Amino acid sequence: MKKQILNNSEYIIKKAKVVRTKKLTDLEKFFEISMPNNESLDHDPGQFVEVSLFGVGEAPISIASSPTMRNSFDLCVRRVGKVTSEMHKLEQGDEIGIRGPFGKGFPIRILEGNDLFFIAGGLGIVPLRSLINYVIDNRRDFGNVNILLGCKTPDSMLFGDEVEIWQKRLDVNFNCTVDKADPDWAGNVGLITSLIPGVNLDPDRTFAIVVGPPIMYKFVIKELIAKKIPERQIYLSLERHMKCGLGRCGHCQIEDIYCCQDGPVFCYDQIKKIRGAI
Amino acid sequence: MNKKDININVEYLTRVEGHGNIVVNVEDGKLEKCELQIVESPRFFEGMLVGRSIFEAQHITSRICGICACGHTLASVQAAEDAIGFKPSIQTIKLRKLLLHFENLDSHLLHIYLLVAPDLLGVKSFVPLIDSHNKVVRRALRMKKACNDLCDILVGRHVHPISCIVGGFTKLPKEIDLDNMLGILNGMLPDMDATIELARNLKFPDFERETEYVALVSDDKEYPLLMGDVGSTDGVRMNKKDYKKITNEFVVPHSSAKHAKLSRESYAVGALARFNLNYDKLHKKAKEIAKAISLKPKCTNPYLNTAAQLIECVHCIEDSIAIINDLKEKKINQEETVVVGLNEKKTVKVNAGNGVGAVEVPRGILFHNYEVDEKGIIRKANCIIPTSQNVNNIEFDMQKYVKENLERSEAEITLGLEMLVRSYDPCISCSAHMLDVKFINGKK
Amino acid sequence: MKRPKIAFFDFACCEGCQLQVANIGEALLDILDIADVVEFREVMSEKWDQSFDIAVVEGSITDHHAIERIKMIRSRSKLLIAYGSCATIGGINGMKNNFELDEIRKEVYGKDYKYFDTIKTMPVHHVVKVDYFVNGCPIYPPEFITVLKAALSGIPYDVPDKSVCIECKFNENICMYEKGLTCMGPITRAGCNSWCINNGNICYGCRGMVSNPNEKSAKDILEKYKIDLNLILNRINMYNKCRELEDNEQKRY
Amino acid sequence: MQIYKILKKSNLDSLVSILSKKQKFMAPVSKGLNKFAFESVTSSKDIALKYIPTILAPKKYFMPQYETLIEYDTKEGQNMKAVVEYENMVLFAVHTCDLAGIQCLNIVFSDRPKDLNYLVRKNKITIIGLECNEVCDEYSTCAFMDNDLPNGGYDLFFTDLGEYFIVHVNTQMGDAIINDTKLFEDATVSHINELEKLREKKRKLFINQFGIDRQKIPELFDKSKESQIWDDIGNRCLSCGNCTNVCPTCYCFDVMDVQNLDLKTGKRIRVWDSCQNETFAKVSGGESFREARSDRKRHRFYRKFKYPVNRYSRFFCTGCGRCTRTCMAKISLLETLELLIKENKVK
Ligand SMILES: Cc1cc2nc3c(=O)[nH]c(=O)nc-3n(C[C@H](O)[C@H](O)[C@H](O)COP(=O)(O)OP(=O)(O)OC[C@H]3O[C@@H](n4cnc5c(N)ncnc54)[C@H](O)[C@@H]3O)c2cc1C
Ligand code: SF4
Ligand code: SF4
Ligand code: SF4
Repeated sequence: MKKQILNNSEYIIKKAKVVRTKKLTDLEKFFEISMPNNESLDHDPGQFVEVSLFGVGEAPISIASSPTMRNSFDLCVRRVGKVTSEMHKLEQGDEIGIRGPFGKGFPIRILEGNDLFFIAGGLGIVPLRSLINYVIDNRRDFGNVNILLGCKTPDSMLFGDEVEIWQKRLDVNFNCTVDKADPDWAGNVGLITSLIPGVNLDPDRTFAIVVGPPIMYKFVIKELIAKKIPERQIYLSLERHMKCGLGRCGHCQIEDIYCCQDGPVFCYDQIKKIRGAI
Repeated sequence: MNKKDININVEYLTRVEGHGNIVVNVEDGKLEKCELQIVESPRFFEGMLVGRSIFEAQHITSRICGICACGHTLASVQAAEDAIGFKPSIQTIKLRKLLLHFENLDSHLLHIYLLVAPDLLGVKSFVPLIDSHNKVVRRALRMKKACNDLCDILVGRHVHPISCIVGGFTKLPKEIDLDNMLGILNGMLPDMDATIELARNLKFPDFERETEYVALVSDDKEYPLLMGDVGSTDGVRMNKKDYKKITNEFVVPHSSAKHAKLSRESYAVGALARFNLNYDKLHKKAKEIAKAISLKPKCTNPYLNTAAQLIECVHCIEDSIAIINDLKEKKINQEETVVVGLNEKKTVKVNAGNGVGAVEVPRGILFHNYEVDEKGIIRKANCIIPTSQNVNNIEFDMQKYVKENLERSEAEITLGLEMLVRSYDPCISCSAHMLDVKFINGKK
Repeated sequence: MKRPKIAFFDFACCEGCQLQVANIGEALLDILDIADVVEFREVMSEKWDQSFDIAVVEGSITDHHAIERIKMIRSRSKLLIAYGSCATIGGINGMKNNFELDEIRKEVYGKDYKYFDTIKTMPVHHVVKVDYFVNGCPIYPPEFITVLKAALSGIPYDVPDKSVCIECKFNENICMYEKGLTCMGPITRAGCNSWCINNGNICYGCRGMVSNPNEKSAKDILEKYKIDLNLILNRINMYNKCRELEDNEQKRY
Repeated sequence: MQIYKILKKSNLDSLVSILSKKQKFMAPVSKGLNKFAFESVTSSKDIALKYIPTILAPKKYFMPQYETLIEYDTKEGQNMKAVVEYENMVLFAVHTCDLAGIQCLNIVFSDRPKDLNYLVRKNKITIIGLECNEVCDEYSTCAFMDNDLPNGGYDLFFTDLGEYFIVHVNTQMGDAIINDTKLFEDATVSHINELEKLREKKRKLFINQFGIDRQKIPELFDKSKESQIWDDIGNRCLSCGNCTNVCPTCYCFDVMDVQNLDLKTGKRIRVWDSCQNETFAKVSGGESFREARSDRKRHRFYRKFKYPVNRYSRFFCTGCGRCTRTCMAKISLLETLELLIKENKVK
């Protein structure tokens, strides 16, 4: 067997550094990452990177920070398996591999000038944080902003301090709910879908942006359509098993689309007929 | 005589395959109790076989013991073929002999290096040897690996061989496989020389006990391992079918292994027994080694079983080379590859019957016996393992050893007994499982 | 980094898996380079009475004494690896559960059968928590090394949940069904590199069943071969008998 | 201009021996029971010139079962180099269906972003095709898929005409073999006429069993998403993955790291994976997006007859029949298509 070095292989990783970490909950940990020479990652909100740790593997992780943050970017990782567990051991100064960014993010040019309605369930807040912070950083380019947040319990809520800031802003309408409250919780209890009817919006100029666990979509979309938001104004991000991020390994395929390249952000209009998408 | 009390209680005797305890109790200088307790949890193989296809017998009984898996396989296949009335081909028999050599070689080397050598070099295990005798450890692992590779080529793997089944082999070695095996065997020769050198310098304890030795015997010139009648140094000779008259098994409460006796209170099987009965038929190089370390039949020092194993190693290597050269010359007939499975296609004709397999595996003669019906379903199964035949003999050795060494310290006696038991290379996994020396408190 | 301490233990089994570890040969010394083996009864006399980082356990639990022993081992060890079919799925020992216990004891030991304590065969995880599983009868050494490495680096290992056929095809074997034989490959977990079929034999299912086998279809296919259904059920049960305990009496840890 | 040459059968062995000295020479060999496999040979007597599709398709040389992508060393950080392991080889006697299979893979791996591992390896492989003079067996649907006649994708193409092979020279690599070995002669008109005659005869032998035109397939599949047939074959399927492994155009894979004993170095490899495995589309939250066997079976068929048509304008079934031959549950591609056609009354 002969061997040749490939300098342009798509599998080559870039060596990145962990700048800062923070434990968010028992399961989730936050990372700030910088690329070599503090190069900008140049991503769109909604895109993801493949995080690599040699000897363990790779995992696709959404970029949690706004592209307006130039010298570094954020990740938020839930510990579920090999790579994610190993990532949780990382501390400031450690090296990790990054490939990407991959995929299609949220269509900022289309969203500009319109009202936005963000709906995030659980870990869905991670990719949405990127867009929300972008919108807040460029607040004048967008119309009304509504944010609905749902999580299992109050202590599983991510980015609590930031959420508090969004909550306090006058130019953002914020509401959140938990499936199960604890004694300190004063807010809503119940499914996120129960909050949608109460939101005040102009369906014609509102774009809904939904990210959450797979089972959430069906119910949320039903409510949005009940609010007369046109299907082509609903965007969502799908999670699928992924290995290569290059549209080849087949794991993320839904009918003839590859979630890693054609997505993960899709317009509802585009995928509603696709079997197995929602 | 010294009127002391001795309580030895070695739980989980180490460096033997399986679990056993040694229990010695001397009160006022009188030996009250001296037992080798086999406390392995029983695994009920004979029971589990009933109602199963005879074509599964080998696969299951191989799992009696991972150390003698090839030996069990060969005994099982022989018994099964005997029971259903199938005659293996000459090529098959040659390949089985080869497999048996690999098995004996592998097991003997493991025993000599990893299990006995530490005692003789005065350390607890091979681990400290990694530093003190690194070359020896590396050589041991290398030789062990070589045996493994041989089995990998011949039967897929050493632990639970894959291709050796009732009817023949499911995969036959190709020309290149034969060459590779030859290469490995020839490559082992220098290491074998070094092993003999090492053994020459080891000191075995002086101890003798006259007993009866039992092994396969035959009338031809071949050192009988795979086939033959059963013979003993007390002049017994019987067909293997009469194995029950040889083993006369009985159960004792302190052991999950059954005990055995023949012409006297106990008998011994294993390398030393074979050496004592069939010395003349060893390969001439093996005989030279025997002379060099002055081992002669009939030797009655059980500690020297290890030396007999060493001599057999030489025999196995040399005879394996001869068998392979013969196979190369005659060319392997690949048409003989068998496809059997559960005999779905009835490729092997099955008659009802009762069959016995008797094979000289590393620790001595191993009997398998199956009774099958006309559909090839096992109705009754019995396996008599070398170690169970030896346990009784070991206990008599132990008693004599303790009586002769009463003046020594408990620690010295314990070590002497442990070494004695280990020299038999007892495979307790086989006999049930477990070995532990317990010197029970005598003042109960 | 502190060198992790590893200890090997065995319960009812043939000890073949220990031997497989010994068989790794000189590469074994590489492992000893990064970890301390503190107990390994088959080849070592040393005993270690303190706690250790990794306990590697072989064999099934078949008597009361074993239950106590395995609990003790678990309490002393940070991680526990069950290796070999006997430990991970009950394996061959599970066939015993086909019989009434007294009946089988009498069969083997005659009238003195009561001396021999026995209970239904259980894999280790029926009694204590197991962190890593290495299936196989015997274990496939490369997989054992992979798991050991995972344990040493503290990352999880998932036993492959696909069929032996996958690897069998990688090796371009002629399928046993095409030879007219029944094979356990389709419902057995991969990871052994289709060892048996590579050597001309059928798969006996030693690595346990995939998590969601299409048992009905598998039985349909096996039945087509016109052999006694009992023999086929026996074949499926050869290694997998203990699965029944999971649905009935016992819960997995 | 078409270039044809002649190779006398008596010269085949010289060809094999010359070429196999310079590089690996892979050809179909018999494994018994009418089973074949591409293996390395050094003499023409080991080659099975008359063979039905090998157990594994030649894709195993283009994207091996296990393939190193990266070698890493984490002693000081995440150091690595991307590599491709390859072998110079001649692949001999590739049937037209397998040539089509290789063409499909070429399209997939040349699509952006290009897969260099595949492309480098592919460039080291010289392909010599071999015409099928007869239909392999009842499982072949190559005529329906339009793969019974050569359609490019080779360097040389052999057609067995009794005493000699007529050889179509398609590329410079092919030309080089002709020039280097000096075993080939020029073809005359009569040789070419013989070839025409054979092809004429083949037209009668290689028939479309389905009675519909291939171009109707996408329409057929559009209508069949919710067909009961998927449930029926799903109930029988064992999810063993045999069908995807033997398929010449299945290319799904898994990526994983294999560590060396030192726990510091190792390699990242890619391994064939199968959409028939239950865990293939499972995500960490626990959802499996094709949990039902029927969904997985449907996915496999659509990945042959519908999705690639949308994406690459090409069917990814070559008609080789391997999936049907290998399936122990006797799930047949031919039967399934027939049932779909019947159910939808497509004409
Ligand atoms: C576009 C995208 C964005 C994501 N963003 C985030 C994020 O921001 N934060 C976060 O914590 N997680 C995110 N995930 C999920 C994350 O990729 C998986 O949790 C991770 O790959 C699991 O890897 P592992 O090695 O830890 O788990 P493994 O040990 O490999 O497996 C554990 C479980 O995870 C499943 N799984 C394995 N690989 C994947 C995969 N590539 N995608 C999904 N499930 C997988 C397995 O089937 C198994 O059930 C994202 C996934 C996708 C596809
Ligand atoms: S031989 Fe067994 S493991 Fe191999 S493909 Fe056939 S059924 Fe599967
Ligand atoms: S092929 Fe089957 S029986 Fe053989 S090792 Fe693999 S899983 Fe076990
Ligand atoms: S080969 Fe047959 S049984 Fe196996 S996955 Fe494919 S369709 Fe299912």
